[in-house]
Amino acid sequence: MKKLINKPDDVVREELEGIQIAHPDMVKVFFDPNYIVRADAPVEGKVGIVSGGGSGHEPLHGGFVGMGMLDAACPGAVFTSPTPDQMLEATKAVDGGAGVLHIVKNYTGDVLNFEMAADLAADEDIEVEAVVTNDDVAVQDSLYTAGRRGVGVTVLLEKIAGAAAEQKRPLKDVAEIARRVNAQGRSMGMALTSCTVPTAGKPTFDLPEDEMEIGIGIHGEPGRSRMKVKSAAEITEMLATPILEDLPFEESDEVLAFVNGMGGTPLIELYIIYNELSKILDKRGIKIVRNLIGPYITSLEMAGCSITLLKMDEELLHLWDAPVNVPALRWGI
Amino acid sequence: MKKLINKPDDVVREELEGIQIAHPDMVKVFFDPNYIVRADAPVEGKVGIVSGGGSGHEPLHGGFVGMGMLDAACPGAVFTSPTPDQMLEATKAVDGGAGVLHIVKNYTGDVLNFEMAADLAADEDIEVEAVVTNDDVAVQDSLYTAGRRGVGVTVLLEKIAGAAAEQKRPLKDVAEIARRVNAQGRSMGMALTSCTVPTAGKPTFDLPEDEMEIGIGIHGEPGRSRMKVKSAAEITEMLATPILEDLPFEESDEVLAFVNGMGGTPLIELYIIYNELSKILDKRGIKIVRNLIGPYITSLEMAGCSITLLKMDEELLHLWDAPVNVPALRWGI
Amino acid sequence: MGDKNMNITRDKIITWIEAFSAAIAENKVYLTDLDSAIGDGDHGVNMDRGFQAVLTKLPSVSNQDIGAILKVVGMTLVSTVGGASGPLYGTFFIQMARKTNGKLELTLDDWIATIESGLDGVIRRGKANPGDKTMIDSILPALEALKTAAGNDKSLAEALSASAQAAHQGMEDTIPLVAKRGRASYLGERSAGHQDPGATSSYLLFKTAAEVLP
Amino acid sequence: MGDKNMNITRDKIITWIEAFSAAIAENKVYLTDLDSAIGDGDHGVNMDRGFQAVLTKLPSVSNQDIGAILKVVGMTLVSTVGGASGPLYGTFFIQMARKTNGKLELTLDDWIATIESGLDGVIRRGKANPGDKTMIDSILPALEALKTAAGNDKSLAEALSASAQAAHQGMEDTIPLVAKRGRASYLGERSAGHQDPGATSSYLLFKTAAEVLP
Ligand SMILES: Nc1ncnc2c1ncn2[C@@H]1O[C@H](COP(=O)(O)OP(=O)(O)O)[C@@H](O)[C@H]1O
Ligand SMILES: Nc1ncnc2c1ncn2[C@@H]1O[C@H](COP(=O)(O)OP(=O)(O)O)[C@@H](O)[C@H]1O
Ligand SMILES: [Mg+2]
Ligand SMILES: [Mg+2]
Ligand SMILES: [Mg+2]
Ligand SMILES: [Mg+2]
Repeated sequence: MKKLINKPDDVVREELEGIQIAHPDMVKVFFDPNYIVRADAPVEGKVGIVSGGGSGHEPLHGGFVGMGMLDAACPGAVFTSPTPDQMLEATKAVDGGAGVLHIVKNYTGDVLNFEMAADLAADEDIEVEAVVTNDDVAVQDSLYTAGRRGVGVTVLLEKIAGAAAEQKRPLKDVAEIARRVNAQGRSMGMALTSCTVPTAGKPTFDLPEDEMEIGIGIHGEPGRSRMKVKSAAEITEMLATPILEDLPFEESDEVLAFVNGMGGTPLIELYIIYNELSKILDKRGIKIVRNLIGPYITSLEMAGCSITLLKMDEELLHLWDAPVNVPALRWGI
Repeated sequence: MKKLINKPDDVVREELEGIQIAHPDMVKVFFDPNYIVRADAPVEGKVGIVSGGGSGHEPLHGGFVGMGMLDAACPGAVFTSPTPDQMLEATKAVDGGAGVLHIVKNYTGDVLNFEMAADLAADEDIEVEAVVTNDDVAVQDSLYTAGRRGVGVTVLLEKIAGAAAEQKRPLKDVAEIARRVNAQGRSMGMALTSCTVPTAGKPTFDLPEDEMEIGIGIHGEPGRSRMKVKSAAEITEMLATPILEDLPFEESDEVLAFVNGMGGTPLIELYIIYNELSKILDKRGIKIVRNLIGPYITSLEMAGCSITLLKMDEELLHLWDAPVNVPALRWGI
Repeated sequence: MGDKNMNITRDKIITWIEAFSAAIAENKVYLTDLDSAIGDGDHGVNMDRGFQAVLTKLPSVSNQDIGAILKVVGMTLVSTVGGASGPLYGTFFIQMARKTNGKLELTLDDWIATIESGLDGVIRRGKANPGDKTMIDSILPALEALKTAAGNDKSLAEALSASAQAAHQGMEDTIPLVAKRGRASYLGERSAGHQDPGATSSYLLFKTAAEVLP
Repeated sequence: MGDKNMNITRDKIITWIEAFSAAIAENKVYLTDLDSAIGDGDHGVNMDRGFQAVLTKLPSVSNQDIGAILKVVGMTLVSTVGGASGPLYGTFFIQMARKTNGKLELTLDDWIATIESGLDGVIRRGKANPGDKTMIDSILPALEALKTAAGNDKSLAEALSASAQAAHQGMEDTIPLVAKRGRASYLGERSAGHQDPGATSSYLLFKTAAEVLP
């Protein structure tokens, strides 16, 4: 295992220290329990938005804390859901009197821990709504599984719900918008390499030099199928088709196209994927009205990418374009 | 070689197509010869800023074209300097009547090609000044070499010179500020892995599973020395010390600290390095007044990082904070 | 045939928690390997992190009642384990605490009510059904064995021993199952043929109980 | 002793460019391997990309004068090679063109003046000194050999052959040198013991000239 770290057990704490020192203008970092809140929290009269999950997906979620996006993020151990005490403290810290929205990626651990946190918050008379993201079309039989995983849509949802909250809309509205984003978004990912959890010290799975995994999640887990490496055009087709057919996305739909890097894939390749994606959407008469290209929801140093498409409407466009000022996204300000 | 590409020979063209489709609001892309200009170029009365170099360092330079930074970028083949005809066309396209600044990283190929381009531009009565960046302290005997390589400072210089040009300062001023940035900045990099040039198909160098290279450039070339992998704290010390002692940076200096990822290193590790760097600077009484953390000047998918320190003053701070709106950097707008 | 009237004392409960913590530490790699096959390879690490924390907390509550002790165990697990098993084991102990509040000794019937309360909590929290290939698949048979033993007027020692055996059987019975809950469910059919890590750690709970509680 | 009055015709210049292009294509991997040892492993690829482009341009200028032809060669190299060798070889041919404008034939003296002009261009552009381990280290000896031959009243063929031999010697003499220009200079002492790729491609220039120009 080669990583720029000190002790594997200290990775998350030291990363948080780095964030704290790097962005005091945007965020405050708390330890034991660990959580990150925006520097000016709580914002009076604004719905507080809290997300969280295992570490190793940076910049998700800590890099999205700040004006126009999250009020707080709770980082767990690498690839392990955080705990309810973190979430409770974060929830209390960002409660501006208008209630708190929990954004939860659909993994059993995340869901259960956030549920407990919501119970605890209710005990303290904080109104909490939870929205669970489950956009990963690689998980098929949701009847016989814990359901689809929450992946790329989470990033878009955090931005859009964040903008809605910033407008001081009530909790019910913000949650409704968040659920709409989740309902209108679909994702799928692939990997050229595995990744190594620092405390494990060895790659989560082995992938021969000429093979790739299609339909991976974001925890270094193997995907839906393994096959010989294909061209960027073929890979994009393999990711986009299940996404397009699932919602389904249809001719003259307007979408936000998000090409995400898994952590070890450079930008030059993401633009090549984006180029292929735009050709596929063109052919179907689907119009890309916004895009996001880069590593935003990662799996440590895994090489690979994911594609997320979100069907846009006037309101979502407006909220997407609204100002945001967080360590990993910044515009309109 | 596993990459998200189609044919190795098509990598740069397809990447440029992706950029063109992704950012029509910010840039226009031209082919044969290849160059990227900001969407509203030329800006009347403003110094045009042109940079360029081999591809494979994304987002450098194409991701920095737009309001407040570069007016044009010329991408060469991967790790190969672009040619004077690209630079000439770019120079003509951004000439708003106030002259054009060429920002050139100090590599023989880049320098010679930009020189020829400047000669050709002079033939067309465009006033051109060139600023060469050479901030890499890993290159020691500059008397017996082609001189220090231009690396991380290039990013900071493009931002700061871009802001100066945006204020419609005259060419001499903009060039003077750019030279000051170069003179006040120092960098050094390291690699945990090599990278693979697409047309070569195999890693540029071999690095055993427990070794790293210290003092690398940005073209997958081996560095100053090879050694067993060390901790983040030790690596940061090894990069920061030569930087600090070279300028030298001194107690109560104010600096911009730039922790750059080489392309295959995830953000979580860069924050750990930043954390270590801030401790080292603290100890010396050097104050970080601004920072930049992320993959901005990369070597394809190489794992590793570089550190750049830039000594700041009132004017540079002001220019750094000025609005910028390019694909890879955005604030103040 | 042990002494029918022997009860579970507070000190034994503490010994049990310590014994279970030791069993988890001992089986950390084993549990993690089981989780690697059908999950994300952290169940042993997660549980061990939690019970190491529990061990540091125990001394400060060792002179309180059993409910207070179990509550601290549950709360500590909730705030240190994370993942799916953190809230599930946490809830298990917190719900056990509800039935043991103020008590310094438990009869077999108390113990049955305590385990039943814990299991109910796990089911309410995780919404798994028996046969979904989860920890429930060893806890539920263990509970049923306790009830049967009590119905047959067995001693505490006999009942605990029967519950450990039943948990063991339940754990082994998870092998052919296809997971329908938790991370293993993403594997679908590929999850069959592997023993569930959570059911395995739960078996250890009843195994250590049979060893130290009577 | 060849015919002292034989001149280099325009058609021979074209044949020379074609022969050099073929030599580069043939030695592409060799040149690239030399560059891998002390540079970035692209010299053969760079040169071949340029001369393949030159070959497509040649037919359209083959009925123009030698200066026009060499200018097109130089301009094409400049706009297709990139790296250090693009501007250097480009300048070499563009400066050769300056001395051959309007000419359809070159005497030995013309050829010497042409090469000298090209070399001057390379030196002005690249600011390398003899012994810096660059292409200059084969071009300069080749030029000197041409001058000596002319001073000794040798035939064109003899002079060209002497220049090819001198270039070859110059190329080999780069092996022990420590590079002071270009990418190889970053290696410092480690660059000694390797033959310079640019000096090698330049030798091929004089080798093919000796073969086809007389
Ligand atoms: N919904 C559920 N109900 C009951 N037990 C569950 C549920 N989901 C998962 N589990 C148990 O949790 C165990 C996995 O725990 P662990 O590996 O620590 O958490 P994670 O899956 O978050 O990594 C599984 O083996 C299973 O026994
Ligand atoms: N300043 C210089 N003057 C003359 N020749 C040079 C100079 N710098 C480099 N060269 C020549 O260029 C060759 C390398 O060319 P090439 O590999 O194509 O370019 P790059 O170094 O940009 O990759 C070297 O072997 C050397 O002969
Ligand atoms: Mg887990
Ligand atoms: Mg090169
Ligand atoms: Mg697990
Ligand atoms: Mg080279």
